[in-house]
Amino acid sequence: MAVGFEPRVVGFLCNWCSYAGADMAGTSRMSYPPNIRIIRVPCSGRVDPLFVVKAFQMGADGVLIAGCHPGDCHYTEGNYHMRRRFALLQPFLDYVGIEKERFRLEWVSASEGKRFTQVVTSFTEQLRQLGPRKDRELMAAKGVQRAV
Amino acid sequence: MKQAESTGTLAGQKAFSYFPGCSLHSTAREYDVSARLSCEALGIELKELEGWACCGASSAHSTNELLAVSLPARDLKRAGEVGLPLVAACAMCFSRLKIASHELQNNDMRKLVQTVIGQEIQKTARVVHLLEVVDSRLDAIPVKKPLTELKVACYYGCLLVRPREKVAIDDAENPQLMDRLVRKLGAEPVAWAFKTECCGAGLPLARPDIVLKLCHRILAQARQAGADCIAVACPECHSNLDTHQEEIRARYGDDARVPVVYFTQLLGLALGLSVQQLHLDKHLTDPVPVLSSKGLA
Amino acid sequence: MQTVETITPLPQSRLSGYVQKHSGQNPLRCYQCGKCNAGCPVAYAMDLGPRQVMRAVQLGLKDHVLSSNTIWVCLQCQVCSARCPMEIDIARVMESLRLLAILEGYPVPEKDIELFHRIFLEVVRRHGRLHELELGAMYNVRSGHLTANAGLLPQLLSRGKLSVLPTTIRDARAVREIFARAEAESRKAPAAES
Amino acid sequence: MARIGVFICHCGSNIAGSVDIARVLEAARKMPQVVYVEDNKYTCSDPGQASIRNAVKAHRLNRVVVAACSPRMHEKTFRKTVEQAGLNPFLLEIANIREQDSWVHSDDKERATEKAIEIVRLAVAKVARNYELYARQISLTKRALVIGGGISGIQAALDIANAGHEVVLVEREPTIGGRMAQLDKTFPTLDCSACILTPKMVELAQHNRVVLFTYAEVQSIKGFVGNFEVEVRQKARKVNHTTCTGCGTCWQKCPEKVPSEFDLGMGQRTAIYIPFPQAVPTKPVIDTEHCRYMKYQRFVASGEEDKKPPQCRVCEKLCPTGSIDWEEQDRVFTEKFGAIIVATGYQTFDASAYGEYGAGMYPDVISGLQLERLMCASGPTGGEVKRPSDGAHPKTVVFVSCVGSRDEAKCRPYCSKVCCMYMAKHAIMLREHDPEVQCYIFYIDIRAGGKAYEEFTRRAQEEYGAIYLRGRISKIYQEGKKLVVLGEDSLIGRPVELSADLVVLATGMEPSSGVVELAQKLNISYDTNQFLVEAHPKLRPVETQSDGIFLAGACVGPRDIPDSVAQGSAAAVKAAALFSQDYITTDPMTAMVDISRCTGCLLCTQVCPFKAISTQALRDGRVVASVNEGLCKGCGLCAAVCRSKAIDLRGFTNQQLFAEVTSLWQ
Repeated sequence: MAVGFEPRVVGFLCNWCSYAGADMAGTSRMSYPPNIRIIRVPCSGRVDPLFVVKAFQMGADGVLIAGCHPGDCHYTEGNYHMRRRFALLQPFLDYVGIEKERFRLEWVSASEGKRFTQVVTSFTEQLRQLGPRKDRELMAAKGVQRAV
Repeated sequence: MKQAESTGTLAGQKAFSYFPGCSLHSTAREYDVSARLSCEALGIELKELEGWACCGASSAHSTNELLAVSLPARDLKRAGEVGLPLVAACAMCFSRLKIASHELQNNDMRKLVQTVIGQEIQKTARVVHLLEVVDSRLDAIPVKKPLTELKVACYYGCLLVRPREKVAIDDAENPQLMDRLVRKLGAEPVAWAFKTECCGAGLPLARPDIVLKLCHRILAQARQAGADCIAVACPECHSNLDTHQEEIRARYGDDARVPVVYFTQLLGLALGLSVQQLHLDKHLTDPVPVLSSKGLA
Repeated sequence: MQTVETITPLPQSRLSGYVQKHSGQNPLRCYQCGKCNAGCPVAYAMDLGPRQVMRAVQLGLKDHVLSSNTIWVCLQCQVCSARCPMEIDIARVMESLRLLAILEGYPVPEKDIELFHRIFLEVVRRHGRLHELELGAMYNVRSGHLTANAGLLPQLLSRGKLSVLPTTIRDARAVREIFARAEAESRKAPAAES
Repeated sequence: MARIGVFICHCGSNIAGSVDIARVLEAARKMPQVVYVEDNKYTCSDPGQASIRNAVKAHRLNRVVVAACSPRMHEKTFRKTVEQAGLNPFLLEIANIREQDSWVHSDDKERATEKAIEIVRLAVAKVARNYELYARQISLTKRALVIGGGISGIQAALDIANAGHEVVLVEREPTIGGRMAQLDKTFPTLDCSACILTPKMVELAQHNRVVLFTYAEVQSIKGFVGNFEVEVRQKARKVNHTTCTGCGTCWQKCPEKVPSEFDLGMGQRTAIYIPFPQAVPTKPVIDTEHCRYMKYQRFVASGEEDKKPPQCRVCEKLCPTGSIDWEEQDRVFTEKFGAIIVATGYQTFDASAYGEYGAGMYPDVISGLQLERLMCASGPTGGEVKRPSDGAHPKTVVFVSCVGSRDEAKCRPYCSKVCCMYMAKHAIMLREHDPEVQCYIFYIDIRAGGKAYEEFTRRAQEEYGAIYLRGRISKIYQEGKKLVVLGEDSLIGRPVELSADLVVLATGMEPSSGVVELAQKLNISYDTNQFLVEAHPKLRPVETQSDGIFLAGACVGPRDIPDSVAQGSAAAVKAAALFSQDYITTDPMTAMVDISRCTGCLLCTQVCPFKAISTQALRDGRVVASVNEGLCKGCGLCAAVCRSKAIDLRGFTNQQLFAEVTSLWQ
């Protein structure tokens, strides 16, 4: 583990459940590591795999996607689409050298401020343990600037 | 593990491994005799499974689960080597064999059983009941002597219809397999509600009170439904219902007698075999008078 | 059966854990409708009906269940399982409980039933198949019910329904080994502690 | 070129307390295309908003970022503010630096400030790619369709009509009235069901804003809120309802008798019939399957003339108005509606699934609804309770609860809610019919949650002598003229055996047949039990996920009459509220197709949960996707799966989202 390493985290949060859940954490004055940058999307199903790849390309150490619990999707089934997409994308990322622990899909409802806090905390902690991305170090050693 | 004969229609199957079970060699000899004769007349070849051992019946599965699977597993392995479907006449044997083959699908259980029987089980045989085999060629039964005017209460007991997923050959509340056969033979199956109520199973020695009570209910219901006789497909049911009628009459104070016969005996009768050939004169509650009254004996 | 004056419910008991593991049935699904008791042909002869057994398992009343006569009187006719609205295989639960009672050496309230099973298996162990005359004779002697079913004997013998001599299969030794190993392996099975 | 203004809010000390506003201002000033920054104590206050308006004008801003609280709080407020300043309201983005920053990182001002800068950067990157969006206004047809003419549908239709709007009610049976019309009395007041229902049926039929189509079904549905196009199939009645006066001569003289569906086989009807005397409309239909003349015609058509039955045609000969029309065929017509209310109700569970109870085998094992018909004064026995087998008056009646309820083995895990109550009602009514009747009620739990319900079940026991036994019945069988019932009293813990004259199975509720097909036509969801699904089980109980489609009554789940009526009224208010507008404003954040990039793979049509994407053929013959903005709800599933990036979501475009991601950690 790198000393003083602060992971960069991108969170894609669905507007109806998880973004509201993150707001709830604030309203309840909870606290979590400030490493995460939140991007609001209407539905977790809106998250194009390319957004995730792009985030890693931009140097993210971890990407979190959070949506409504199964059965609660505002659009009925968007989260199920994301779940399937996740199941395909995660091994792909692992294959290109981004450990599967760096990519998470979580269900957080609008009332689960506490849960959002726990998810972000545990994810950040996990990324801190993992340390900087090996694939980037490898590419940097070879002189490649931008790599997935 | 493979099951030698898992698919394929029964109707097209000419030869079977035959598992008579302990009772059919003693108290239920008439079931054995009538099954063999009827099958011969129907062109079904029964080859008795060589060296078969007891399935363990309810005593094994009441006291030792592993034994209850291992004993039939040995028989299933032998039958698997023969390569023919294994037909059981006794409902208890059928049930134990079928449940055992179900349990053997589980890898852990199979490994344990292989340790117990000291042999590897490569394949087992498909287990069927004689009633299913006869039903599979119902339309082809050459009825020579229709059992006209004979009213039959078909009694299936527990072991052919429960549990649904692992064993059942028919509906648990109102099965029709035997009713269909009896109708085909020219007799009239009566509608009654005790087709699948328990007769008391293996308790006649230890708790005769229970067996008498349960059999009394069944016999009374059959009689009320207007049955001339009860047809069964299980030696235990037969023994419980047939042998204790005198005691039941004494205990419950009714005087009617209801003969209890094996479905194979009715089948044989319709195929033109005689009362003596079919051992119909060997029951404790004699069916011959009622058969004679219908011109069938 | 043990009389229980006050009960201490143990909902998360090891007993229901054992039942779930051994029988694959979740006793907590039972909502006590009573259809099992209503349909059980021998409920009248049981000190606890199947429904009450399910309840006692839910509450973790191990001694209460394992010393009841219910698990011995149960005929395994499966009517309860077939009709249970929650699709619980109650007969299978009974079986699991009976095996646990044997394993843990609970006193058997239905001595004759247990004796019958024991003698039955002894006969099968000896010959590889059942010999009914031997079973009946041994049972009558050892149970003390010397004349039980004796009245039937002449009728059965005269009809050739009882063979006097047993049939012993050729490799009866293999069967005896199955018995020995099955018993040894069963003792290794994990029991429910509580 | 974008000219972005960034307005940073202190929110008193809520933000300023843990974020160094000056640093954020400094950083924002350097962000690309930002031409103006300022901070305010409270940006949402009147002076704060005025400051934004002034800055927009003074600095010719064309994009605005407000860094403040969550957009879920004040996005609407600030959209209005920029609109007042002359900008399109969608040229605004909110940077959430309160809920998602200052409030959660109050212990680390340094990092909270860093994060605030990043959050502003995200918003700036996005807003630079915002463009003007316009809400579309769609006209609407102020006319409602109610599907199902039970009490819930009747109530909904009446309420909408009384609110001044036209209503069409479609009912597939020959009469409206539904299940309630089959009931004798209602719990817990014991009102005569017909006495309270039939006036409503008549009121509906005579209402000048209501059009009634009975013996008709919804065939297909197209369109979206405000603009539904519905095909209705009017089944051939073979009777001209314009000329028919409902005099009754035909159904009194028709010689062909068949078991009555309305009486659930407890009585008979003729082949030309009205289901019950107070039916609305009181005009008959001909059951073509059983009508002798129709049978005759079928034989003639099949060429088997030798077997043909007599011609009959008695109704035709006797009809004083010549209304019998043998040539009439099914007719399909299309109507336009702005809102649809689904009130398809329930049917009772078919108890023959329980072989152990012998329903269908023993004539004296009947259902609760059949008993209603036997008790009803206008029913087949004139209200005399006679058992079906021999017409004897039953003295011992056993009730079996939860038949097709709370039973996972029968795939009916839910409680049907009304059975406990109707069993108590039956026990009371049977005693009132005949004081010698003894009722035994086998229950599992008595569920009597409702106004005066618990008191009612107590009365059944205390005043009417019903004996309640706790336990489920396992078996019923016939013994002579009696039915033997095997149960348990689980409170004593012993088996119970009862000899009964009549056994009543309290069959549960299940959704009406055909509801799944209807739900698929409407594109609304149903659950594993085939009940229709509300938009929200608590807060939007009569709405669906599809705008303009509402639910009422037992099609949503087991309901009693008061609940069904309340829901009918609730659904009516929703429809009336919709009709109070002159046009419908659609959310502009919908999907759009770039037809030059669309390859016509149509993956988008498969993933769209709202069936909002259809196809259009271009002049060159290519088929491409086309979004119906009335149906699109802006989830963006289509945009995420589009391989050629031809479909995009307004407000959350690929460009905007990519810009956000790439702006990070610069």
